Amino acid sequence: MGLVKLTLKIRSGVRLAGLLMLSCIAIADSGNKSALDFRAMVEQDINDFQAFFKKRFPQVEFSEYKNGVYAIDAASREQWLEMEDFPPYEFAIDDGENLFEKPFANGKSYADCFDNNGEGIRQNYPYFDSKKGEVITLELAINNCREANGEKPLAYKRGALANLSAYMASTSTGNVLAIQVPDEAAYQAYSDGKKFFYSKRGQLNFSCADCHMRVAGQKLRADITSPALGHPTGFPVYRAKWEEVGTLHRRYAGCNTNIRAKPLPAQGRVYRNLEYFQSVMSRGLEINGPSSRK
Amino acid sequence: MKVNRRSFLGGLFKSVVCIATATSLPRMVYAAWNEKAFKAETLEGALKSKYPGLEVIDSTAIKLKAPAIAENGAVVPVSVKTDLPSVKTISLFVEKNPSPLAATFHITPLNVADISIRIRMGETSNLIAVVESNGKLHRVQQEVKVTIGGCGG
Amino acid sequence: MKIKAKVKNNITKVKMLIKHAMETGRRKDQDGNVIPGLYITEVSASHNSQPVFFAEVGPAVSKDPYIAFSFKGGVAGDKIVITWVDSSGSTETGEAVIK
Amino acid sequence: MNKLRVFFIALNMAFLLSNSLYATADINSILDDARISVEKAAAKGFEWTTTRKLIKDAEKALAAGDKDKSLQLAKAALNEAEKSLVQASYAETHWRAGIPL
Repeated sequence: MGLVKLTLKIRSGVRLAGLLMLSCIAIADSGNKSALDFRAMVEQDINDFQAFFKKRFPQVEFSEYKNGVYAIDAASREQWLEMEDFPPYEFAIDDGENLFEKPFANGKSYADCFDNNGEGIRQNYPYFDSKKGEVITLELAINNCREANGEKPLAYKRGALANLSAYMASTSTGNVLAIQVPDEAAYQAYSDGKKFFYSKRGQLNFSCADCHMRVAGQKLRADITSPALGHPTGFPVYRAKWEEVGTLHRRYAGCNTNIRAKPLPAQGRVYRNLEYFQSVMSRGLEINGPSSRK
Repeated sequence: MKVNRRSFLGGLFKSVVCIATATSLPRMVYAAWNEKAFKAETLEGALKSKYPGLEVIDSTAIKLKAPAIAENGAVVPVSVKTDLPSVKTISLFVEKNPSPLAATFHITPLNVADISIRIRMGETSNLIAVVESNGKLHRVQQEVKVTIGGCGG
Repeated sequence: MKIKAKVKNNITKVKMLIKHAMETGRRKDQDGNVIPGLYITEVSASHNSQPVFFAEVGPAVSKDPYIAFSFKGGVAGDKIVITWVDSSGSTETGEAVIK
Repeated sequence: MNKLRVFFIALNMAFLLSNSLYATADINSILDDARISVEKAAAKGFEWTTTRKLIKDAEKALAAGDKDKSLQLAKAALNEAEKSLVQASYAETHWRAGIPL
């Protein structure tokens, strides 16, 4: 309780608090983290991250960031609304629902693996599993469920798994992301994701932040880049380019390929940590997946 | 601008689907698929095959709604609406597609001349809507830019 | 096939989404072989057994086609029946109730 | 005079021959370095999508006897592989510089 109080105090503090934060970062870097430090630093990261976008796009409502580039680009928003009026991913939701309800060979089902029978829980993912010491995404949890019940895991980028994820997201529409960083091991995973997000890579030498923070909203090649705030809320997505539904990690791989960096494995530790960081940054936004993208 | 999808979907009717054979379908009174027009490789050829002998005039009485820059050429939302009298058909052509004719809608007195469809455009091109009304072809056109080589936002 | 039909001011707006690959016959598979064309050619709809819509379409229509049209005279509770035929002769019929 | 000319031609040919022999070994050693570096970059998660293709193209050119082209491609591959390693170590120490806050 005292911790929360202190955190709040720092959040509402003025410049001095900011200076304190800086010294906290310095301490953290020297490997001297305390429980207080990492919680306060995550809070500060979220505030800074969200403030960045508020400053960049002062006219955009915070809640709009769940809509990706359509939050900031009126011309493409109109076409997107036409798509969302009767979106092609409705077939994926139906397929996902059928898959979800079909029992495994052992008689159990997906519902047995999840809280609230798997309904309305998308916003709780990804979370840090302190026992396993790793980030668990919804897609990983689906496959863990399958394997625990003697079923083969599904491929992570498209098809049945993407459709299951789409169905589970569809029952969570409007639920708000509030991903926690519960302990120091979680903070390590979060920090790894953060480091990935800000590291330049690929032949083009771009970081996630270069395209989706620095030049977010500007034309990069033929497209306007989306703001990083809210990236995970709408996934999985039906992309016109894919002509089908795909997962967030498929999109990560595509993004990496665009900057000529060799993609890392879907649901590997690196992309899961990245998803964790991005989801923590998007705290307070509503889940609205699946959704359609260009 | 806010759409609550859950409530929207809640109002959606579950459609019952069954597979029938072509022969058991009630025969429609309309003309069959105009193969020649759909396979024509030029705008002019498609127009002539579709509407032989009809005069084409530019019109301001047709509302063609399409994006100036398509998000993706694979899915371009297009709507056509008109108050012209006695509309018989509405056709959509994409000048630079390999086969320009995209669709023809047959309008009966029961219909409202207001249709929407999502089409493919291979490259930046003129999009042409033609409305057949009172024995004449009324035309409106608009350029739709299709960009390639983006990273998709 | 998914159908949504809604009546307002005596005009019924019908929207449909059809699951279909709409292969143009111009795409190639991974081995470079042309994937044969297979696309919907005709879509028709009836209301109380009365035809209210007919469209001829070609391969320029997007995958999983979306089409919307409107007609006069529908009443909430009435049935709308939609049928499509593709270039191979396959067909599907779906129905929905006007809301 | 004639003898001198023959001597020079012979010397020249010998030089050319040894140069091309040296080039093959050189290309292979550059390619080996490139392969090692690209594996290192991959292990750090910083491999570029373009580097292995350059190595492959260099191998192909070498097999086809086009040593100039092969040497060029091998150098380009090594350059890329080394740059991606520099990128990886720069990210390790300087990633915070990429925070636009």
